[in-house]
Amino acid sequence: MDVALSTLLSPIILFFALGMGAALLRSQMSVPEAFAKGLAIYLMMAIGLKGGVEMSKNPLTLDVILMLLAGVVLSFALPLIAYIFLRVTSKLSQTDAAATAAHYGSISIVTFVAATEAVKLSGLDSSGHMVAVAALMETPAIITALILAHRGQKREKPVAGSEQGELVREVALNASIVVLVGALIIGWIAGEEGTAQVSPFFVDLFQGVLCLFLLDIGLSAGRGLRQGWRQLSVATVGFGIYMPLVSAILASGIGFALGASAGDVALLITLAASASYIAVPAAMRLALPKANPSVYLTLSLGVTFPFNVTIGIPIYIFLATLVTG
Amino acid sequence: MDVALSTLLSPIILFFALGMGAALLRSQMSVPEAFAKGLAIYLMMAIGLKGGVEMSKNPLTLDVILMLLAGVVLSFALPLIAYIFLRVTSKLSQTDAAATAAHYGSISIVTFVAATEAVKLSGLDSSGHMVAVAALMETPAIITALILAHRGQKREKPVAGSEQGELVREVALNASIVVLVGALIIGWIAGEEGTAQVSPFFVDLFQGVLCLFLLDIGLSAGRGLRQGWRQLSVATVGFGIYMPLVSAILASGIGFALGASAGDVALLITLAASASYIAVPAAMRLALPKANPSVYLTLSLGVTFPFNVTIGIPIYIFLATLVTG
Amino acid sequence: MDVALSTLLSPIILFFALGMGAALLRSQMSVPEAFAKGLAIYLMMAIGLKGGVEMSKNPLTLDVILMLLAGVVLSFALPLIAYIFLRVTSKLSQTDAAATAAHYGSISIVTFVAATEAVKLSGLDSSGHMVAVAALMETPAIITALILAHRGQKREKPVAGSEQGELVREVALNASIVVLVGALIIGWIAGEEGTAQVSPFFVDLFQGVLCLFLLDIGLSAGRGLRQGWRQLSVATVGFGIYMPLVSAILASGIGFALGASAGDVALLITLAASASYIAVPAAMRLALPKANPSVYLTLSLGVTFPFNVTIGIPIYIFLATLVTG
Amino acid sequence: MQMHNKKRIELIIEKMAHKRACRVLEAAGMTGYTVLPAMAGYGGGNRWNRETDISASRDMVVIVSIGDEDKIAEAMLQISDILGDHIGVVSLSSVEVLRPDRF
Amino acid sequence: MQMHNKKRIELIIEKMAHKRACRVLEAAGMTGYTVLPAMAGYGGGNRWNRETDISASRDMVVIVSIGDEDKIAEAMLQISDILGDHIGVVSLSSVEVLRPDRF
Amino acid sequence: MQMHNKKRIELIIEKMAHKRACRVLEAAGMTGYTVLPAMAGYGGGNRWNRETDISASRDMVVIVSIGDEDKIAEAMLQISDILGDHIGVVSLSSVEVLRPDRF
Ligand SMILES: Nc1ncnc2c1ncn2[C@@H]1O[C@H](COP(=O)(O)O)[C@@H](O)[C@H]1O
Ligand SMILES: Nc1ncnc2c1ncn2[C@@H]1O[C@H](COP(=O)(O)O)[C@@H](O)[C@H]1O
Ligand SMILES: Nc1ncnc2c1ncn2[C@@H]1O[C@H](COP(=O)(O)O)[C@@H](O)[C@H]1O
Ligand code: NA
Ligand code: NA
Ligand code: NA
Repeated sequence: MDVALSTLLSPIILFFALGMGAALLRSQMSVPEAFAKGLAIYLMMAIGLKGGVEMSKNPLTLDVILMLLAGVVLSFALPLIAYIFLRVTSKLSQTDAAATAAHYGSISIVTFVAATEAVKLSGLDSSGHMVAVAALMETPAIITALILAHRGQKREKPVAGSEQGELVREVALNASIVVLVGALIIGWIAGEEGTAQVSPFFVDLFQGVLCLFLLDIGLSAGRGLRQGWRQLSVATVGFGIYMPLVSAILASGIGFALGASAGDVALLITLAASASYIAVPAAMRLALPKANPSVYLTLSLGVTFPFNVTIGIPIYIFLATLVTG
Repeated sequence: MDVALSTLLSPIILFFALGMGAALLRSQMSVPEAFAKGLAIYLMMAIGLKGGVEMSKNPLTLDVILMLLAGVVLSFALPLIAYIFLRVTSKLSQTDAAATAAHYGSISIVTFVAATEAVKLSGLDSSGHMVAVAALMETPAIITALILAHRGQKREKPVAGSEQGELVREVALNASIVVLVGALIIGWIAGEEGTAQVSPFFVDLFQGVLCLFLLDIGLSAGRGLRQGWRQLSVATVGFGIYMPLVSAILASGIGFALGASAGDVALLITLAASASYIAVPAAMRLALPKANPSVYLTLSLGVTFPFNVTIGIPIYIFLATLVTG
Repeated sequence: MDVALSTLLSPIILFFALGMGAALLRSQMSVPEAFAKGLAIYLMMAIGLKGGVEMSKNPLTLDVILMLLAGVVLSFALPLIAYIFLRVTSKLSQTDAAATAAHYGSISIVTFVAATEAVKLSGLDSSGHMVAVAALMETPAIITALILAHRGQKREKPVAGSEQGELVREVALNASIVVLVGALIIGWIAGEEGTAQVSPFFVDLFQGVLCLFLLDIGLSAGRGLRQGWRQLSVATVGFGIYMPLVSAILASGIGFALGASAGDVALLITLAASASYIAVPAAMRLALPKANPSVYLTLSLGVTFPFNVTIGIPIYIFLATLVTG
Repeated sequence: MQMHNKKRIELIIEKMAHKRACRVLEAAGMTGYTVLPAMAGYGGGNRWNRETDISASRDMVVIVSIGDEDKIAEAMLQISDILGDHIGVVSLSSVEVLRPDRF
Repeated sequence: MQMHNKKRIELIIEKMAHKRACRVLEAAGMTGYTVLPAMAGYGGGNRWNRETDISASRDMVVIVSIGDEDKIAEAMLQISDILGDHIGVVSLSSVEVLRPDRF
Repeated sequence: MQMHNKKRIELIIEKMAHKRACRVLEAAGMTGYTVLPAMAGYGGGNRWNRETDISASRDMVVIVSIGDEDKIAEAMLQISDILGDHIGVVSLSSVEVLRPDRF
């Protein structure tokens, strides 16, 4: 398949592979944390602005609202499925399984971007409001996971020092949601003309910055794997591969029901199949401090992310063309 | 007013609002300090280079020198006015009032940049040497403030560990002066042709980087307000609004006397009306360690800066067109 | 000489001078470490990609392989010469001399980039595979230096906590080698077409980012000089000037023997003449912790680097045109 | 120079949870504390490193607070509660300070 | 393993002023110190945080210096002078070291 | 609140060499440690500063580890060996902890 190959050989994926390889070979190189976080903010601003400008070109239809709803429903539902799989096939504790499940209901924005590029390469079109879908899918999964983690346990008194609304604020106003949604609205208000002056920065540089960022993600994923693989059983690693496919099939069904365009369905599938490795791990440290971060981080960043950006995305695009056929 | 609206709806201001809103809603998001400082250096290099290239196109006339002088005089004089207002209307101590006054005599380079864009949007022209005026206005205010702070007090022995010339070096060679003046001279020497190869970086990206930087300034301003508003009385907050206007009227008079162009006068007014929140606070920690940073930082960044970039600048441009007829 | 002057007045060198001047005047300004390291990674990615794309245009000939070999041989041999000079002329200990010698066998990638620009300005052409030569020359010098440092000493038992292969990994997989070689291969695979989308970031911005980076290098060099010059004798400083010329003459000979193009020979000479100040100092802290970093860092960054980018490079280009006549 | 006895509490705790500990210290009436970022660490057989974990979810900080013995005793109870849920280590030592009225 | 008694001084002070304190330590004959950046803190009812203050003018650092009791006593006098003007907390504790001749 | 006596080791050491020290601590059976980045420092007449040294080759870190007296004694021997080659300072102090079984 042509798209699959040119995806695999794009500089973006190659830099990811470089980072992962360097980490597995135990190179000490690293992208400074402050710099990588700055790039992440840039990427989210750019994604949000682009989505907002696209949305400003078309009116908000019922179809768009249904697509947003579909994303929310998927994010709520997927952790339940993930949790059941994990509890049945692996030996993870209730807390660990719930925490891991949260990651698979939520999304990875870098995977989303990689899919957007691949969709464009395949000659398909996608809409700006898919960025809003991505933002909306970030958090519902966390709620499901918390319910699962506390199921059948008597209500504990809150940890000393917890504050009213602390978790909600941390989760609902985390950097990626604030920047994505904020930039989306700004792009929507300012429109194509209003953002023309900032497009050399936010549009022209986007792909290049992504290369640098993925070098860093590759390093993180590789180091995570090297340090955490001992914590993973075969059943858990298997989950990191088949769970995205399960989510993809579910999302294909919804995409088919909605009658959306092939490009949009491909992105919805990708969002469903992707797993969070920035926002959700941070939330889990607050909400489920007893869960083991080595398990869920290694799985989502070390197993699922590489699977998605290499093999997964071409499959998801293929699935999308099939159901929108 | 058209300019006012398109200023308010430009992505730059919208990102500032996004940052401020996120901070007020107590989002935990932040732009890493090292990244934001790196962007600040980029912005000052870009501003300096642009000013220098503009200056290289025209000879240095008496008018230019008079404008530079006017800036220095304003920076020396404004803290005196600010100090009197503060002492008469608020309950700030001599030291706090002097430290705050220093901020209002000095300038905010981001406000200056926002004004440059607004001036351009209004169809007016401004000159490159206004960047030099900005750089020259950074420090004289600090000297006035130190005299005010020590007035009537017997000369104390220096703090243990202070070093000869320490303050002068810290103030006269602070990052923004070094980079602004340095880049200005480099732009002047290299000229349009010599800087052509670096203009994709320093010219094309400028507006976009400014968006990212203002997101961070918005976060800082919002957090400052949330944490520091209790330290501010009504009289002090009022000062943060009317002092810029007082400075603006004074600068309009000088602009009228100099017979400068409308664009240049608008920038001079903006410089006078803006208050420092990077260079001067740092200098005050060394020179007047007893002054309370919550007061002056909250006031200049949380009150005056937002006022200037939204309502102030359109007023200043209007004032400038008025006095230049 | 025209090239010499336009090199000296290019914004890149002027920003280096600005940084150096500010540091010598004891300005407190600094580019945050995390930001500067991020820029360094960007620069190495850009250099590697460009080299790889160039290489993808021509087949790998025997000439190229001979040039790579020449680089390796030079990197192995130069520390021996440097060591002898240092031991004969200066009072440096065996360990300090060996550690310093390692720096002069290895290379400075920023000097290489400055030379690439100067070569282009001189109307000469250089090849993409010179980037590979640069990468290959980074480490052999370290091996020679270690042999020199341990010569005649009975084999010590390793430092407590040292790990098998630690040094090799640190050195052979350091950031600059990983990124340079990795990006080179990526550029080679993706080719001109595959990298078109990332070229606004990696090609158009390169010169501008270099300005910012050299401002930082200037600050480092100036501070190093100010703090470390007391540790340097006249003999050592002299070494920092004549050693590059000695290396240059040797490399000219090899360039002549290889019959390479003038541009490539100029770059080979520059690589030989340049001294490392990032990769090798870090390696020396692990491998020869008893050596004094003030000596080798001050010398390579404070003396040899400024000499090379101002006076050295024009000489090396002249030498190259001479021997390729 | 007259020195006065105080206690120094040193709390090594997850960055994500450090605000909880800070609130506890404030509630116990400690007059101040300082938070230092850690760069790396080891515990329970696992290593973590700031530069290698992009989610930063394993980052730790060290909170240092100097104050009166009895106020610290109050804070300790609640801190042991936080540490039941979160990862962390708390230790107490004796120090001398210059200006006892500051604490 | 033979250990020797020394004193450890821990000075929490504004970043902007830390060089003053460092000079004092050097002048008092302390043979070394190490400066750690703080990330956040609380004192006098106010909180500060490195990430939220672009001017960095409220940043604090922690200076740790280990040395002889009598040299530290000398430094303490001047440090109390600095702390009269600047914000900060100084504390002293007893430690044991390996190589007494280093200090 | 019942407190238990432990020892706190504080090792100021070069960043480049800190992994060696960490391995020693692990090998000696210490159950944990935390590494803090230093920002600047002074020793042997030389100053260093993180922001001014692009090679970062003079950066120092501070390693804090709390544990049993006898395990620390074991670690000390090897650490004194590391410190023979590298730059650094090690100090030991007495602390009290809450949960003795963690160490
Ligand atoms: N005994 C200790 N001394 C110092 N730091 C520790 C200690 N135990 C744990 N830590 C720190 O706390 C983190 C989590 O430890 P643990 O609770 O053992 O998983 C480690 O990565 C260290 O940063
Ligand atoms: N008792 C204390 N323990 C630790 N750090 C403190 C203490 N008091 C003050 N600090 C630090 O010093 C800064 C200024 O405190 P203050 O002088 O009380 O305004 C605070 O933000 C803290 O970082
Ligand atoms: N007595 C000390 N107390 C605290 N830190 C020290 C001390 N001596 C040395 N250091 C630290 O160790 C580094 C190297 O010291 P030295 O081995 O004396 O060259 C210094 O730059 C400081 O960061
Ligand atoms: Na998902
Ligand atoms: Na002003
Ligand atoms: Na060389």
